[in-house]
Amino acid sequence: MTGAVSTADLVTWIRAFRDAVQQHKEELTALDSAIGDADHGSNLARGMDAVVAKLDTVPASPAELFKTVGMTLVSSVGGASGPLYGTLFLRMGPALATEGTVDAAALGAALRAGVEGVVARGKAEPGDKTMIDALLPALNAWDAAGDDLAAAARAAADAAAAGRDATEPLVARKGRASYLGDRSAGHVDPGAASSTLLIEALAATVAA
Amino acid sequence: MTGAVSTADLVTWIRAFRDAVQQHKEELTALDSAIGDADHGSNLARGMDAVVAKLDTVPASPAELFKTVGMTLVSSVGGASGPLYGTLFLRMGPALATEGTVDAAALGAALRAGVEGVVARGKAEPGDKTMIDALLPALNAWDAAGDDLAAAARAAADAAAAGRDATEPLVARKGRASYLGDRSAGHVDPGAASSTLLIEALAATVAA
Amino acid sequence: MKKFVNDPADVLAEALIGIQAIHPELRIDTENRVILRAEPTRPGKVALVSGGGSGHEPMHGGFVGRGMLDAAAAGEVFTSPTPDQVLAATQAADSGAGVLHIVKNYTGDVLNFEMAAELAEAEGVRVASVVVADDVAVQDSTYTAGRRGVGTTVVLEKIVGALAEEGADLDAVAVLARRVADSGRSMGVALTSCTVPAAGRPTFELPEDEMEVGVGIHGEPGRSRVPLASAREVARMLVDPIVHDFGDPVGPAIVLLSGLGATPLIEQYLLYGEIAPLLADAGVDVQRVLVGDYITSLDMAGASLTVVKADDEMLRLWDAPVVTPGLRWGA
Amino acid sequence: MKKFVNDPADVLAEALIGIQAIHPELRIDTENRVILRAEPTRPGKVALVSGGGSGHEPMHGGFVGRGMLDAAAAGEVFTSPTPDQVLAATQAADSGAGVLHIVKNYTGDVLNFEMAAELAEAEGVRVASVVVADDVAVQDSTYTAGRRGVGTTVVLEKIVGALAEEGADLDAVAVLARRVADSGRSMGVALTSCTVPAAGRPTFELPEDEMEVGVGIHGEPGRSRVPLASAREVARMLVDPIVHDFGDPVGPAIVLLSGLGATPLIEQYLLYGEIAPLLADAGVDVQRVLVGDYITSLDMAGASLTVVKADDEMLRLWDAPVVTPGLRWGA
Ligand SMILES: Nc1ncnc2c1ncn2[C@@H]1O[C@H](COP(=O)(O)OP(=O)(O)O)[C@@H](O)[C@H]1O
Ligand SMILES: Nc1ncnc2c1ncn2[C@@H]1O[C@H](COP(=O)(O)OP(=O)(O)O)[C@@H](O)[C@H]1O
Ligand SMILES: [Mg+2]
Ligand SMILES: [Mg+2]
Ligand SMILES: [Mg+2]
Ligand SMILES: [Mg+2]
Repeated sequence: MTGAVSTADLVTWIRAFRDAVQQHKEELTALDSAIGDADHGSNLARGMDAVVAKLDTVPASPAELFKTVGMTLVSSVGGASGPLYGTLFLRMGPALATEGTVDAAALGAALRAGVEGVVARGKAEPGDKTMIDALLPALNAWDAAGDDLAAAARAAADAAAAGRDATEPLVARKGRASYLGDRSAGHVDPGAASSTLLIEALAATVAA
Repeated sequence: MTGAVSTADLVTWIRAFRDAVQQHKEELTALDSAIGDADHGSNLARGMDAVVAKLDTVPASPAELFKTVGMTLVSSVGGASGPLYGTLFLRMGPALATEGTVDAAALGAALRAGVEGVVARGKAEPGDKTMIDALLPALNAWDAAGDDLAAAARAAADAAAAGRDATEPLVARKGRASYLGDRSAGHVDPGAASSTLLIEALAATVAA
Repeated sequence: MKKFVNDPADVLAEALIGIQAIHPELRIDTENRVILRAEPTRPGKVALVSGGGSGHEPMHGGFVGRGMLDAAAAGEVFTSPTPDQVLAATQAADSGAGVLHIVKNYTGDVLNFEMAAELAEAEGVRVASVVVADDVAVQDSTYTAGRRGVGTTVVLEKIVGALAEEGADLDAVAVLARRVADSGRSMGVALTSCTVPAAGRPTFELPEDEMEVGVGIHGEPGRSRVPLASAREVARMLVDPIVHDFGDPVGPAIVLLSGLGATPLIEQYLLYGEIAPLLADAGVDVQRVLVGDYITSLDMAGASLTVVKADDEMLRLWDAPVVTPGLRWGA
Repeated sequence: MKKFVNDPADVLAEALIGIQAIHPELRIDTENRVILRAEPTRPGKVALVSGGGSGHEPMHGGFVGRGMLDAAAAGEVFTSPTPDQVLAATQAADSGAGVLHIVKNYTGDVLNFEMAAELAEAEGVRVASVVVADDVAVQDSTYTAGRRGVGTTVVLEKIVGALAEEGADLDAVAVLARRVADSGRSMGVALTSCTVPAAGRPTFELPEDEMEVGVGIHGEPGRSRVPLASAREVARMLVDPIVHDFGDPVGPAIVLLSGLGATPLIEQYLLYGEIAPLLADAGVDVQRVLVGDYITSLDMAGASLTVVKADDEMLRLWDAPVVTPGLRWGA
């Protein structure tokens, strides 16, 4: 699994993300307690459980898979993260071929379409202290890493983690944390933390 | 002040009782928290403050004094203890001459009339874990002590204290503590505690 | 103590100022701490007067208005009102047709209303009394103070208030009142203690993993302390003793589930969702139901369930219009 | 966590079961978690649809009924409903005359309602939206998510519901809705945190001697944490920022003081007693006032004050009959 992934591999990624969310559920909720409303962990866990429940049979193509993931997240998560994560996947699907495997460039393009969708929906800019602050650096690192899928994913995951950590000192300008004004500084953004889990799960999957 | 007390002495007693109630207010409320509704201290304190506010001029006679005390307690305390303490004093007045000083026998008779009034109103029997369990032994000790006022009051106060302590193991059958059934055992009755303060204040006053 | 108060000694007086500002349709006698309808009692109408310690809002002042009470005497927090207060309420409410005193069975309430009734009758006011003693958590006995009065009071005030509004005389009003009082049973549970403002600390300590079953609405400890249970189990702890106490099948009934002050509506909804099937299983045919804060215990977290056996007359009167801060329909 | 719950994951589903048992005049779509009037929307009547996270009861489900909402979508606790839910509510409520979405300004609510509106319009339903953003605790700015929506929502649902009941068309309904939304300001304070059932512990820690000023109704921390203050001082902390934000003299207004879930009515009365004179001093001419639990934050102790500038039309519509679990008068 160096150059390309099959739909089944992508399902493995999605399952790994669900496991990571479950494992870090309390941590995500604790982050959301500090600057939000204490539900980000349970929101995403509920959504990813719903997603995995739909993946007993592997979808026909990556496009199909991402459509299922996106629709399920939209219809089961709610909150801010539901439409945003939902949009991420809903936009990834159409960017991919409906058959065969997916290489680094294709997956990078799909991710870009997804993240652009998130920006279009949520109107967040870099530095607003949102999931964008993990996703955008990840994307840029991916593109810079070149053709090797595992290397691209690894670079993206590291960049996401760095982006996540960099949200800590920021004053939030979007989402619920923005109500806190200056008091939002000093806490990592929960959505940036969960997005990092997503990219990290991808890196782990393609490295396996 | 060995044989008899004046109205002014009796006012001193009432003031001393107010002071004792204020001093033990939290303690009385704590006792009432355990087996009641956490207001006995503030109830009596409110009532005795109202009483003392009416005693700037010394009443014409003991009868007058006790009427004022009783009426004021009835109209300012509320709860179970308001009508009961009120009745105690309202019944003491008519038992006394309207002039001159009061000796041990006369004060004993007045107390008896008062306590009988409490029993008539509240229908409590000895051992029901109420103020009666301090007041009745006090009365009996008073009568047994003979003519000396200070000795009678001292004996009554000691008997009240013993009666109060003896309420601890009892299961309440009257008042709010009765709702607790067996769980009322193991706590001193708040009304027995405040009644003991009343008789103790008298003993201290006539000993002075 | 985390409360919206100034000096704890002023809680009642200041709450009454707020009630007056909120409810121009009520009149507050600040000196006597009596809450009245702004309109005097219609001549010929029997007046309903209740009252009790404060801290149970909306009861009783919140049930003053057309179709329910004519006046309520507000005692200090958890302290029954004095005879003077009840007398003032009685005299102000009487139109000449007499007054029904609705008394919850607590020693203090009974004694103070008793004295007030004596005083009122000496002033020429006809007074009848009904005592509500519906709390099945308390063992009943002629040797004790008997059962406490809880939620049946609210149901009684509504039903009997409607009868009085129709122009029934004092005897008829009192007869119905006693019938409703006899038809009700209640049971409560607390998850936390309340804090009396003047005391400044919780009346009792309840560990994080325990609850009080059979608690009183003045923070009197309950009959037993048990491990914290699920809503499903709590529902059973409330329903079973009530049904058992009725003995015979209950049939048609009015049901009230009241939060005790700090329990939010979502939990009350959920709890009632567990109670409803248990009542049905036990033969209680719920004809009308109220869920919300009707008879509270300051900031106690908990709930109290009341079931009142109801015949057709009681249901008809229940449905009659009522316009009070706490209950309103039909107008 | 001391709550009447079973499995925290089932809180919403089980609360809906309770609501259905209590309110036969409502219909619950359990699959979509939508609360509807039992009677379908009258042909020609514009439907009002709202919704949001649960935990704010009686809002929104408790405001479904004649004269107010036609349907409410109930999200998980503190989580805005999904587009599917809002779509289901919208389609079920539409009589053909179109649907007004009443949305509180939280990113989640706005995004989910936006997606739902797109989906509904694709299905041929005309949708207009109004966003309530009245919380003056939040600094407003085009670069941020803007202000939160709080108590003005309730006032808006009542007033605009009455207009829809009169048969106004979607445009007129939407215009009035935006006018009411623009006329309201709110400010809240918390004495304790709430506890989200799924989280199992308080969202924030608040020492015994501190309070959060400007707290959100989802337990979002406020703008500042200050020493615990008297009701008199708290009243000023609520009134001043609202009056200041209005700038111009307010004049006639509808005022709502809502408890946040664990604050008993007696404290709300007392607090309003302090608020009323401050409002008068500031030129707010209080024409109508509601005090009680209308928009809550689970078991948070605290209160939220809302002032809505009201013209004659708004007052007339406010007084029109309303028959919902949470607000009822005139019928
Ligand atoms: N406008 C936005 N654009 C991008 N991400 C956002 C935006 N608003 C919020 N988020 C992300 O959503 C996360 C919160 O998700 P969640 O807690 O599930 O929703 P809610 O705030 O509705 O409770 C934030 O940590 C942030 O990363
Ligand atoms: N029937 C009664 N007869 C005599 N004393 C009683 C009776 N009922 C209660 N008491 C006394 O009253 C005390 C409680 O007074 P208090 O707390 O002021 O009233 P409440 O119980 O109404 O809150 C009890 O401790 C008890 O001594
Ligand atoms: Mg959140
Ligand atoms: Mg007491
Ligand atoms: Mg008391
Ligand atoms: Mg949320």
